[in-house]
Amino acid sequence: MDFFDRFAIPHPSLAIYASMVAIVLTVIAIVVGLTYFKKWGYLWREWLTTVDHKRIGIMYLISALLMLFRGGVDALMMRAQLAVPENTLLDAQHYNEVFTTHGVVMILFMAMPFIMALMNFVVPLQIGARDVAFPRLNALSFWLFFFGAMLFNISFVVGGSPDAGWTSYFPLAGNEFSTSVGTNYYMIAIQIAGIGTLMTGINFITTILKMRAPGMTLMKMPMFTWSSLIANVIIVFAFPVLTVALAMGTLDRLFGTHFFTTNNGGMDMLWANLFWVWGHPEVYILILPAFGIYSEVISTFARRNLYGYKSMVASMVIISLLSFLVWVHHFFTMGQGALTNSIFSITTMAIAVPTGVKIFNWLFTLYKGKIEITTPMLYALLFIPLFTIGGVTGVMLGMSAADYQYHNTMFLVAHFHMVIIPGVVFAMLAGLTYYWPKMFGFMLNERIGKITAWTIGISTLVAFMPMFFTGLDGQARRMYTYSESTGFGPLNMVSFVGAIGLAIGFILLVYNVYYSIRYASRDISADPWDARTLEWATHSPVPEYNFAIVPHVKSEEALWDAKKKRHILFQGNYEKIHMPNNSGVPFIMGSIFFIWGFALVFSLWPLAIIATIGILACMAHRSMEIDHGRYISVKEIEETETKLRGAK
Amino acid sequence: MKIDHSLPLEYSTEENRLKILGFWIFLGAEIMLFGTLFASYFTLVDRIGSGPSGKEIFEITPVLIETIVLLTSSFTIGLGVHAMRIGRKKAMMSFFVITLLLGLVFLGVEIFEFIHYVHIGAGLQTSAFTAILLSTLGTHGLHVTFGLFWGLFILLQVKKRGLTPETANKSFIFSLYWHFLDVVWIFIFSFVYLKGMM
Amino acid sequence: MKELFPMKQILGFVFSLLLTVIALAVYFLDMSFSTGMTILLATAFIQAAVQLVVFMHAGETKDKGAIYTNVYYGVFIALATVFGTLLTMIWGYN
Amino acid sequence: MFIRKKYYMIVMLACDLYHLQKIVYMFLPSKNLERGIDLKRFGALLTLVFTIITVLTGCESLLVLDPKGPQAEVQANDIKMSIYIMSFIVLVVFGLLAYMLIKYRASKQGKDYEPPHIEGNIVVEAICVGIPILIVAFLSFMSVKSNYAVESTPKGYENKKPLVVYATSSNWKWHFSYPEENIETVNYLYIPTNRPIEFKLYSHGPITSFWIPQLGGQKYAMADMVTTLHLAADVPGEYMGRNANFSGKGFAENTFNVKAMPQDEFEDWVKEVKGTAKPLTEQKFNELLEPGHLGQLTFTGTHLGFLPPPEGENGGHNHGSHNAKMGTEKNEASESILESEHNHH
Repeated sequence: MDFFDRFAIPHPSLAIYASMVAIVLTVIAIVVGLTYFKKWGYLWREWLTTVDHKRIGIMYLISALLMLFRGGVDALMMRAQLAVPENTLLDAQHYNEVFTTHGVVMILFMAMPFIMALMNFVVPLQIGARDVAFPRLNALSFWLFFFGAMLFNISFVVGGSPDAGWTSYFPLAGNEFSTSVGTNYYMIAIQIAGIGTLMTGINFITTILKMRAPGMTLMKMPMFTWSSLIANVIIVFAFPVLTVALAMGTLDRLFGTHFFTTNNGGMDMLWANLFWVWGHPEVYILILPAFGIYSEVISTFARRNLYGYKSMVASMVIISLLSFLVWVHHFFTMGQGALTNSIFSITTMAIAVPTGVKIFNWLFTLYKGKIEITTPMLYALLFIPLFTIGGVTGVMLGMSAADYQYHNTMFLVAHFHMVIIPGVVFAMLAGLTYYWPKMFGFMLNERIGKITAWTIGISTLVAFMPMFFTGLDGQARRMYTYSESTGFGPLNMVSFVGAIGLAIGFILLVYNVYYSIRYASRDISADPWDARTLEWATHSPVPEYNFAIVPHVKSEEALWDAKKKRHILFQGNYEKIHMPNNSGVPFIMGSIFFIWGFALVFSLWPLAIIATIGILACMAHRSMEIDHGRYISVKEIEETETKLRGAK
Repeated sequence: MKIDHSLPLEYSTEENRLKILGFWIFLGAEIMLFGTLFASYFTLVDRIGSGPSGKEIFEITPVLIETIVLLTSSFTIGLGVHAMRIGRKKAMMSFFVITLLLGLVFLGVEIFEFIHYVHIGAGLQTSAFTAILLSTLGTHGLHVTFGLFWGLFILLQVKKRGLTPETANKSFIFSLYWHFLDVVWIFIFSFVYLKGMM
Repeated sequence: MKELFPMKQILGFVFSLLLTVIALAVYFLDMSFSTGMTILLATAFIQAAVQLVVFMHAGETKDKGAIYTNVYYGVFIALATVFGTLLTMIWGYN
Repeated sequence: MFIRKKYYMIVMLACDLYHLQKIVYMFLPSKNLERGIDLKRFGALLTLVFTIITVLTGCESLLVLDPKGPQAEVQANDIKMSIYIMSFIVLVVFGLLAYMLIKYRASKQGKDYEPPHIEGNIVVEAICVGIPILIVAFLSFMSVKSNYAVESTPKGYENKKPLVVYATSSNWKWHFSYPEENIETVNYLYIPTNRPIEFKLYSHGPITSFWIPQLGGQKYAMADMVTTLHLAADVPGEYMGRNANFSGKGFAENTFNVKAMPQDEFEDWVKEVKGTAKPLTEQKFNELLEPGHLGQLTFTGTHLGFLPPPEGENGGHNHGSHNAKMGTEKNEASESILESEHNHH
């Protein structure tokens, strides 16, 4: 029985047992459902083995939405616990687990895949490519992310969740003070997902640099593609740092090394340092593609070209470099002296300049426009004021002397939520609504969409504005409770109300999807928003080869100028199209990585060795494999095109 | 598949060009990986706890052997790629075999070195310094080990399938990888060993 | 046989051996820490450049702009990380 | 009184929401927009901004903005100044956004109005870059200045001899050692007013952050090095102090009380402690280090003698062995202490 004891939850509760039952039931339901409807083959052929960037994008999207709800429930539990003083809904241990998983899930398993989803789906379409540079690698990236996320999530029911915060500072996260396997999950699950992200970065840089349609020079790329390029550059240079930090953390926990311990020369703050060397660029990995989405949406619905294209690009390049030079502002209070703090304080505030340029460019894009407020536009318009609040408080936090007072308080929590929710989440919801017709061939309901946007927008304000005040009043973050005499109660109750509002907003989002699936018209054009860039020049939904004829681009708003200036996008006749073959290897490799990770979490060495061999075998197979892809014949293209045009 | 005959075989198709650029970008990530290891190494180098310092355990002979061997292997694989470009399959394979053998020698010496460290009480768990030392060297060593297997698979393919756009492409990318490991070693040699023994 | 040994590569190899020998001076000769570090920094980065240009053919295609940007970017960020870390973790406390 | 202040703020927030609602109307699709209503809407926006400013000025009573010492005052002034500058920026952005939205709505444009193609304008963009650069430069200057101020002996206190207090944390307590007075307290801190205090911070476990909001900002206490925090209290009184950095299960209750009093009262207290408290032995101190919560305790002598802080030759570079014995205890081990001592503080 000793062997099985390690898998038990060290600190169980009713919620966890209920989740176990729910997970088992869900799995059974899925298996039975797939068998009953004879969908195993379909699932395998069309989804699990796919290398199509659009399908991979959609799978990212589904995962992100699932994780959004997981992280959202965590958030609700936290706000409920803090709604009144000395609440006993959660105890300290559970609260710690909840805020840890909330952070990790929201940043790494919600925001990241959401961005990956839009990047995957949109970028190749926007540059007129057939697929990404390495479709097979792209599938592997997804499956590594997916299985990393799954590994992290099973910590809830097997072995115990991590409880040292999403920043997982050592020595608290070390063996000395974290005895459960929770932090092992953290180290290894993020490692697996991180490797996938790194490969995505390489893949997309190559794609964007080498696979643009003829005529599309770098300075004619749509802004979302630019932002994706820059974000992926940051990924490529930031994620290796995380890889190293996590590997060191893993060695500390599993092999008893002394990188971050309190003895034998270990240096706990080195973890914090490396974590933030990655962690700060990570913020920009999230926010830049979001900025890209806003640029597309605002320009489309202001019916105008994007103001200051060049300064937009320049500001992103500058942000990408600066993002690597500011990380110390996450621990100004470590005591590294006034000189170091001054340097990083200045670099931090300097980032506000290029960011400000972007805000002003969006505002000037509205100038002399013909503004139409659709759901995506509404998100963008809500984003500008809310994000400005989040942004300027960021500048305030950048003043290191004052940061001694903000650090570790709810003020900080308010700041980064006011940046990430309007900045990233609104953008993703805007992107989701905007690209939904391209993905699925019908539009989401505008009325419900707008109500959702308003609910989420106002609730964000209600949930997070009070935290600025409680923070300045001395409420530290991550406290599972507080006494009544502190006076934090009422404002926390307001936050809780906001959190419920956010929950309602996201439920409305789901309802909108359901409603639109049932009632929305399937009879939409390829370009329902009257948009400006290339992705709207092909059919909705998009055929697997994206464009029957490779488009020729003459301006940065290829489709708009095709519509207005009669530029001709598609010239010539159909030619046979080379496409990559599907492959089951990425999925299998991902599964083996899952087993490998699980084995490491629980120190099951024989299994870990077998899994390692399995991974190497997959790579060897890939090395020896001959796969020249396949061709889609002209006849097939003609058939598809006729069919899609018929549906118009 | 369009083959552009004006370019060397490894660049001759679009897919090949994509792969080479993609690999360069991967090497950018590797620069950062080793950069982080170096940052950690320099931070922890004096934190020896109750264990030995670098000065006490480093020895010049094995390090010199490793350096010369790896430099030479980088040279031979360069010759291998040159031979491949002039279409000399046999010569190319010989150079690759020599490269891999030199890599094997390097690895042997490094393993010997590791055993020696552990033997004199500088194991992975001794102190922060020994941990980061062995991790930095180990990461490089693992890269070499991986390279040996990878190179072997490529050799097999060249032998079986001849010099095709695919095999040439793989060989070229492998050579990039191998040169990069040499560059990393130069930094280890300079800033771990020589600086430590200075 | 001769065509298998192009001059450029042989010179590159000899040069890198030479750089190694120069670097070894810091071990065999007695010198101050700063002199030693200067020599090591110089030899290591020149050596890396030799590998990059002579052996890795970094500049031979149309993509050389992307390749060099990539390498410079990586080196810049790596150096920023190394020195920023040292500044924060060690030098700042003096 | 404490709580009433919060309710006042909620009312203000509610006002905000009311105004916000008005602005919401601007965005909702409506058919007959008249010019008069626009002005009203703009008025609503201005009211909102003013409300925000009122709320912010009502913030004086928040702990951080109610400083009782020179360092906290430097920081509070920085914070207030940056709030004002940032409100100005927010105002500009909100104003521009409102203007664009009111003026360039599609419903206000002619049916065949074609928005022009505008690439950008050097002058406008120079302003958009220039003004933020000026603001950032100014804030940087202020930041650097305050930085050096809070990292050194408080201004006006340079000539006074500082009181050195070693504040060390262990799961989940604070130990205050007064080496000169040779006494030690747990979870409470007495300090003299009008005298600089030099806190030497380190931790017997996870990283913690020493924070007394009304006296000054926080700083980390870590296991392998000693950090220094310069504070001073101008006004006698009781202040809240806590660990602000998450350190595990008992983090929320990881607080301490600070009492600032005139020098002579402080000296009386020291005397009293010396007369009444028990000496701190190594064995007793190891007991104290067990994870859990304790009430307030007082001892003569300090633990610095038998467990030297990680500075000087015991510092980060070569330290090691002495710390090894701590922290190996499981958090679980002293659940009982956690329970039984819960009511003390």
